[in-house]
Amino acid sequence: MLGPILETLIGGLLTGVLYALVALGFVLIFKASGVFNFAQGAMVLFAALSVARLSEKFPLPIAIVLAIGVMIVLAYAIEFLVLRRLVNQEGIVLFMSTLGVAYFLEGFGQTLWGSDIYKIDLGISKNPIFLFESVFPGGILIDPEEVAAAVICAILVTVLAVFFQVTRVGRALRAVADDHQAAQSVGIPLNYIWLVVWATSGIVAIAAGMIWGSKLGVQFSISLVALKALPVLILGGLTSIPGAIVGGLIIGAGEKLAEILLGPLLIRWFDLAGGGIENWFAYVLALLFLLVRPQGLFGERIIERI
Amino acid sequence: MANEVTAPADTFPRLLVRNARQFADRPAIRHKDLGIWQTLTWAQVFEDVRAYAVGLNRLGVKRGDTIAIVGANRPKLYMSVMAAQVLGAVPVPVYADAVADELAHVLVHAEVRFAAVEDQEQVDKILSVAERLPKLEQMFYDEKKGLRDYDHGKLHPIDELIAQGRAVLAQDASVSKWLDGEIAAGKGLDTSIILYTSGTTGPSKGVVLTAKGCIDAATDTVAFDHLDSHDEALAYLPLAWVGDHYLNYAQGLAAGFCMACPENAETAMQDLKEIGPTFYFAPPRVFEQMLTRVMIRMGDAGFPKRQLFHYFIGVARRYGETILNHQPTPLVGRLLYAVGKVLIYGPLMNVLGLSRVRVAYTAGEAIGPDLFAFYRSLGMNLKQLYGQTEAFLYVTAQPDGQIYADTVGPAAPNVDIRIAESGEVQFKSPGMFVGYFKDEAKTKEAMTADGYVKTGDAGFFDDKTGHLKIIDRAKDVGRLNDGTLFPPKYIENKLKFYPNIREAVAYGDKRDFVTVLINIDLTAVGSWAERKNVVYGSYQELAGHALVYDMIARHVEEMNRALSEDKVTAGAQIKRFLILHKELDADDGELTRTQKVRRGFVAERYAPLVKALYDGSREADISTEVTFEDGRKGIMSARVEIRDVKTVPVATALEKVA
Amino acid sequence: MTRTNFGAVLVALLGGIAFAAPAAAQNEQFIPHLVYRTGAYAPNGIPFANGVADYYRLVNERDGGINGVKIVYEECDTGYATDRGVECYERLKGKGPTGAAYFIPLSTGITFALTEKAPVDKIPIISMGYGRSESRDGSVFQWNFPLLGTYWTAADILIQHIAKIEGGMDKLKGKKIALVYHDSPYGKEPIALLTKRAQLNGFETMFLPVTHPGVEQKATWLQIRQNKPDYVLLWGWGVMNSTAIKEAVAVGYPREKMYGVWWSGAEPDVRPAEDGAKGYNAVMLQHGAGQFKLHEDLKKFVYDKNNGTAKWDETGEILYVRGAINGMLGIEAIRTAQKRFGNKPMTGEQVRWGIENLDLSADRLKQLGFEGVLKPIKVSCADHEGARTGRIQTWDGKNWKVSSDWYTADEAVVAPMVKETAAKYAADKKIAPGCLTN
Amino acid sequence: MRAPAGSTVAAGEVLLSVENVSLSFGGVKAIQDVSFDIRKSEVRAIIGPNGAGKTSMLNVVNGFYQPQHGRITFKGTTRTNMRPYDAAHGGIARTFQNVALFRGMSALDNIMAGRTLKMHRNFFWQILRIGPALAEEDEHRHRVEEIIDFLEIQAIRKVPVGRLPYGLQKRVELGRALAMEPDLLLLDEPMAGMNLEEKEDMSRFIVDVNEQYGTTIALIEHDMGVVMDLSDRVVVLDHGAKIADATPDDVKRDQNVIDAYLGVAH
Amino acid sequence: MFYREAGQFKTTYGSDEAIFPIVQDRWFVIAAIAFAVLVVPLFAGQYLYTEVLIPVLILSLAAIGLNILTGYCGQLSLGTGGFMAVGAYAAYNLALRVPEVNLILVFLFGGLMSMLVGILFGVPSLRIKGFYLAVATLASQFFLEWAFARIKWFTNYAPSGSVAVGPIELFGIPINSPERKYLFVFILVAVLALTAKNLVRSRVGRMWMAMRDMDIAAEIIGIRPLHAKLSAFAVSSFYVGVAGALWGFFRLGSWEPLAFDVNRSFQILFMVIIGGLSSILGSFLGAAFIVLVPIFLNQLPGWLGVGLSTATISHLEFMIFGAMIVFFLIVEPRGLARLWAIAKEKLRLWPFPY
Repeated sequence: MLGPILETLIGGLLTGVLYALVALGFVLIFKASGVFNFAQGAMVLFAALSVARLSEKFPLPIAIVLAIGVMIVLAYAIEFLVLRRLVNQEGIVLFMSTLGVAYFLEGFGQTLWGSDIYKIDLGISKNPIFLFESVFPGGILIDPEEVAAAVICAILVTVLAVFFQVTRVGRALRAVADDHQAAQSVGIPLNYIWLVVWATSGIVAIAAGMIWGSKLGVQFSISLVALKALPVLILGGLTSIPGAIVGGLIIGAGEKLAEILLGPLLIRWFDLAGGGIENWFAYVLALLFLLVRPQGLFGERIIERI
Repeated sequence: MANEVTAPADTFPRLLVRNARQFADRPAIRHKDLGIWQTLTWAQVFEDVRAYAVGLNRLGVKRGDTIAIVGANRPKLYMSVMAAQVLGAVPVPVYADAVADELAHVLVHAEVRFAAVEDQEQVDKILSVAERLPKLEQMFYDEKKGLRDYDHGKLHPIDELIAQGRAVLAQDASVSKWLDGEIAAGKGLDTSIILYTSGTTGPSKGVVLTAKGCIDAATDTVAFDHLDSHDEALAYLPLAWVGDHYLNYAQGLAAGFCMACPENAETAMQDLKEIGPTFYFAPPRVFEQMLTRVMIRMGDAGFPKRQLFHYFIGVARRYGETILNHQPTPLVGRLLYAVGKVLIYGPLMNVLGLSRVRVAYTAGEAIGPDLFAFYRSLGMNLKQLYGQTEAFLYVTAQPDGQIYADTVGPAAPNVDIRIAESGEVQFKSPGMFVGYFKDEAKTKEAMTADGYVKTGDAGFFDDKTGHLKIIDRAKDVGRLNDGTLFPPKYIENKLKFYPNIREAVAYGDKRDFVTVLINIDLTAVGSWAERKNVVYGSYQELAGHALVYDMIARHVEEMNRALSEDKVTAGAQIKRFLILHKELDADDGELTRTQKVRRGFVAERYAPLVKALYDGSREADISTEVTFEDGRKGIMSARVEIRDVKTVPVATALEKVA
Repeated sequence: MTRTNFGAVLVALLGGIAFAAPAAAQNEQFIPHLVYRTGAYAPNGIPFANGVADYYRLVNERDGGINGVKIVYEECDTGYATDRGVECYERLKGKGPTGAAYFIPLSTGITFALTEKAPVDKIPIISMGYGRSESRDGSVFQWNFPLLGTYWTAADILIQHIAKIEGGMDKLKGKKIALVYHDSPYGKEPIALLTKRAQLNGFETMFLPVTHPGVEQKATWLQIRQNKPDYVLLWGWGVMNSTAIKEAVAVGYPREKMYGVWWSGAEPDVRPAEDGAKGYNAVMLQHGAGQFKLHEDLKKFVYDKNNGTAKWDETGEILYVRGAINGMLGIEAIRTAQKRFGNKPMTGEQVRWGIENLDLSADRLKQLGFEGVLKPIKVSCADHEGARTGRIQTWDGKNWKVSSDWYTADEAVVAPMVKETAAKYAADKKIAPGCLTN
Repeated sequence: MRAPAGSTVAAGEVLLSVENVSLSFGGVKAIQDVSFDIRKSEVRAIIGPNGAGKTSMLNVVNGFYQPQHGRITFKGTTRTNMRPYDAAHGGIARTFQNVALFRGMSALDNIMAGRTLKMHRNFFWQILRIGPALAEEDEHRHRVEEIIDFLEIQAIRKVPVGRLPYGLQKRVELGRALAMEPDLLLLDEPMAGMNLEEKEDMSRFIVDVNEQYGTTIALIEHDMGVVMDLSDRVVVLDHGAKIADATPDDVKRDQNVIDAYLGVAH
Repeated sequence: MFYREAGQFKTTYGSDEAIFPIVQDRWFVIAAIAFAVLVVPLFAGQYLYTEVLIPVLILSLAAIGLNILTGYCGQLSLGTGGFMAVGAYAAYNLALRVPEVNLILVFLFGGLMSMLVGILFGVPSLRIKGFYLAVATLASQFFLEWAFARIKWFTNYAPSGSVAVGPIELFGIPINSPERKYLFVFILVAVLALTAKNLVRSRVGRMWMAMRDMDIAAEIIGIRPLHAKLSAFAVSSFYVGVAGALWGFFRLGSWEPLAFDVNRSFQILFMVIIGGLSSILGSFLGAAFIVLVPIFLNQLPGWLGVGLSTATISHLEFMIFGAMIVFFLIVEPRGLARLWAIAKEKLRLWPFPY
């Protein structure tokens, strides 16, 4: 039994990295602008479609560069057309506006790029690797695609961390995250910072979109992976980049293990028509966790002052 | 209004008895209190007043005593008046915003033994001059707040008196009988009330009025305007003013209509909107401010709406009055007016709280013809009356259908008017006073030998209409050094018809030419300044602004043209003017409590300015003592610019007219 | 609190506008066309929709309509969502001079919902290869026509094929067959038959639901890897199919042991997996991929006039062909009805009669250009399915290749199930079973 | 508005006593071993320089913070672990230094909300809004209107509080606290940020509340003039510790207090 | 413009606190009700009933439910679809297993079950706030969706997992025609909307709003968070549950859990926000907007005679819908109800601009 569990764990952790990648986009934006960006899923779809369709005409690296340009233009459009006009509104209003943006992007992306299935070929082998075949019967299965995703994610996080810590923009960004008004009063241009985070988050979306796209084929359903990132977010804390990573790992591993271990038990006990518990399990896991730590794993402690 | 068979309803208590019977369940007094309009029916009012009277009597109030009534329009204070009259005592209402000194003067002069007051503020005011009021025995108050720890030996909540009275009445049937006796004992010719004049000239005088006179006059005008128990009036005028006592109290009792007391001064406008009175009185100043606000608010409306508004106001100006007067009007006019009524007039009147008004009056000073026409054209039956405290208000009133902006109407019912040699208007009326309280001399002065009352106003009967026209105070009408007639009030009023001009004081008597001091209207000019991007920090700064001067100068020139068109006034054109650096204020004695200008006082106070107006200076310095809102005093200095204005040569003007 | 009704007023106004559409010409047959060209299932919905539309266009261009009655069709995008499908149905059902001829929902969920509505509105539902399996009982489901095969038929054929590979029905004993299904009524349909078959033939089953839209199958396939079923049946749609094949690749499950239903056996399902899909099988709804006789006409009358809805290269795709077949069946039903009721636009009720009496012989099919694509179909009140045969096809990395003989579902197994389930439905719904005669 | 009922403490007796209370956040000691009492019907001021722990003290009294040490006895009951709503049930009301009104509601509704505890009709009556529920609503509206009258805020009763100027917001907040008919009213800097006139008004209201309804008041205030005028006794805190507890006059002369205010190093 | 408020003064608290204190509003409402009940049936076709009126009314009810929770009590929830499912399945099972129960009780039962589940899932709100709570409520959404797909008893062991309701009748009158369904739904929704309005303007409503506006201050005036939040969850879920049952019975007839998926939750949330938070009227306006706009957009090209492909129309629909949401939020973040209120205020002040 250990073999399968280990294998599930590893598979779950690797999937978790993918969740983390999407969650990262959420966190970046929430941290810097307080916007709970529900359009992140649509952005991933849009990014993936851009890369896929552009790569039909150009070599992949050029397609990626072009797609980055597209995402920056998109970020600018969102900042200029939406966010700038909703400054100082309540969180829920901003949240709703991103839902609107999500709708728009889903329609716009499909109009612009088409609604068929498109391919992104990262050139990674799809065939599984089996490790420790001598120790466990059948070995431990590793998906090279997911390993690649994990590596990309690690690189991206490192780059982002460096970006945040070292560059001037990064510092400004952190200042904005801490206190909008204060940051503005010391002359940090808020609009510019928002543009930067939305663009950054767009680039993260490209990474996520490419990996998911290469896994699933680029099509509409990619936008739904955003839903998978939500429990990761609250588990890790809405404002924490490490939280997104760790949360992703916990959720990924937790839900897969639950499906494999708990699912069959539930089916037996309650005579269910099949398992499929991983969908809600991630949320329930996150929920239970929040009951202990309402601000998430790495979220800033909520201090009530009166 | 059928009189009681048993006893003629020639006293207010007996009118109350009648109303309690006839209109028992109809509302008598409303009061916005605790968030809603608390309503008392005539029966309830009567019941409370009886109890109150008993309570007062136990404190020693008896026939002939005077009771000061100090406070805002509150049911309990009106009931105090009624209760006093039930006992045959004489209520003496005092202006609530009178300073302690003025208050003391009235209380001393009227020899009051009792005072019914509104709240802690008035109690404090009276206590602050207590040593001057040895005769004052007891005070009754309406609002308990803050009075808990006062010495209650001489202080009683009105509620408590009513409760005591009620208890006594319940226990002792003989008291009730005695009370009926007291009501029956009242005579129509007894003094019903003493109203102190606001004192435009000198200290105020107590005008003594009889019950019968009051009631006769009120009954006449109630019939004149077809008021009945279904009408509703907002009691917001000062309690001590003859207008309130006549229009609301006397007419209310005579017609049995309901008077509604606002919650407090801050909410009066809102309360007006809520109540939507059917009978409304306001001095021209209020109508003028209302119109100014309408225009300012409309100025901020969007372009299409503004156009719509002005178009339909134009329609109303063309057809509104003829329709109101039931004169022949072209069909297209009627149709357009009907549309305008739906789109503009109806809603506008509604927002102003005037949509239910059947009869509205204005009086006190001349009303601008435009202003007057504006309200009438919107369908409001606004009329003018001319009156005096000494007449118990009405001397003339405009009957429906005979309304002219420049006259005050024919004599009110049963009023006899004549014009004296000197041009002074004199009258005899049912409500006319019996004399000034404790002032034989003044009384004599005010009456002619044959019993006519001298109004002190100059006027004449218009040839065309037969209506009375008032020009000015008889003593104020002067002559320039060249002999030209100089009616200052006439000039001032004409100037004040400009929304930007709030107050004007004209000088010219025994001088070479006419000059004016002008007060700008902060609301109107402020709004104008905002549109023109004129920056200002204070009233003073705005008043001294060159652009403001330019604008006012244009008004004055226009006014000169108008004056030049009339033979009588063509010589009285304005040559120079200045804009005062501060608003004229009753607290500084520049205005009366009824907001009339005290021209003489102003001339003294601003003597350097008046001098400069005639010595050709371009500017003049002035420093005056002012009273701030919290009562502190300070000195205000300013340098005021003086402007010359073009006048129209008389000859040319007359040619043009010809 | 009904200030609300402002909303209702608004609605009424808008609704009024909705009805102000211009009246259609009298000699037109209106056919609503429910499609999904958007959303998660668009890649599968588009070719199907194109096939149907092109067939209608072909009939109009080539024959000038059905016996002179022009076909007017209107698309309505359902996005594969039941409520939007119902909205489309309600909007389109009354259009045209005679109302909607029939509906092709292309969604089991929508079919379920319309099943409740069709008898009231008297409009037949053609659900070729989907919908309720028991709806082939025309005495209860008088308005449903799951032509050419139900899911029970599909499942039965697959079991027969597996048995054949194993060497006979008795060899199934002890085998483990997993069903990876789309977690919706569609995916759940075969469970009943597989359960019954498992009892009969002694194999073990394993049911693994995949939540809509099916991009998340990692745990499912890890379970398969750990439980090592002998065969995996795939009842997916849209992205779920390609994801399943990819995940199978990722866990190293042999594709040769995977059998899809006919909705899991089209090009968009295998193409994204590329080489990984090689060896994957699916049951055919009779027809396979590739252009055939019909395409000559399509080219001549539609595509050469630049009037086609798809790209020419795509007209040989399985779902496109299936669309064309759907179009053809509908048109032929109308034609059948016209034989009885005259050459004019048919009402839904008349079309229903036409479908129920549809009899496409081999000759007729050849005439229509479907030779070798379809076998003869004969519908009757007792049998709204009309035919229940199928073959297996295998993806060779480039193309679908037919890899088996014809199978026919075993009536001994399926018929009693249909009878029992339909009877239960009739009881629940208080329907008195019986055949309609017109 | 009535004088609070059900209180068993007579005027002049101890209503609330705080004994040896200490409170710390992490390592920061906000309150160190403070004891004092509040007598029925008095106006008790708590003063001290910034950061002296005054607000923390109020927070402890009304259950927002749980002290690590010490006892608090209110109306004869010593409480252990208590939440703010328990304090409210017990008869403690308060206002906040930074106005804590319900910004989405009108002034009237804010004050009505203060009567939540006094209203008892259940859900179903409220759904139907007939009979007893309506009578109850009317009765409490009447009470609330009396408070509005008392605080002279008639003109703004239906204005959403967010739109009101600061001074009026403070008044509404006081109204909400009064609506609870508390035995003990805690006022946290009721005059902070007000102009002279508003301060005078507020002082008048505080005195009136105390006199008219006999409400016991504990007050934090910076304006020494106000404190000296209003209060009967004063507690002085500095750096979380009590440095004086006496009448206003005595406190004024207390050297410790003078030092604390002048910032003499400890 | 139509208001003549002068003279409409209030002499009792009851009239001062009436839902429609202005006479003209009362007439308008009465006319609207009369129109909906008497006039609509004269001209409405089936499409208008089943695709416009009934859905708008039912979803309005769900939106009222969510509005109570999110708008009045400030607890953002994305689990509305799940609670609707509870209502629908509970009602289905009661009607199935105890067929003699009155239809109204069936719906109330749906609401009550949903209420119980709502209370259960409301417990975390005592600890969790804001977006954390919103995401946490998705747990209930996904769990419930899953439960109804998996637990066979709920679907009466239907092999397809889809359930269908039989003929519906009330007091022996079959509710089979769209018109009858509409009238039934209309009356039920009207009554429930009225009760909701009563609740939110009473003590309970103030308690919720206090909790929403400032929870600390709410506690200090004696409101227990437990009581306030859970009661909001309970009432909200009740409404949502009844709406779910109505949706199942009157709109769908047969359904599967997918009918109550997370998109439904978002749809209702859209209604609440576009309609206006903390406004019962807004719930109706929002529902009408969200239901009508797609229908309208879908048909618009046809009316305009623009030949667009179905796919383009669908994509455009997405884009326009998204853009409209953003547009509305920019123009008036407080929703249609706020716009309505502004319009009404303008009419009251007409001809003045303020």
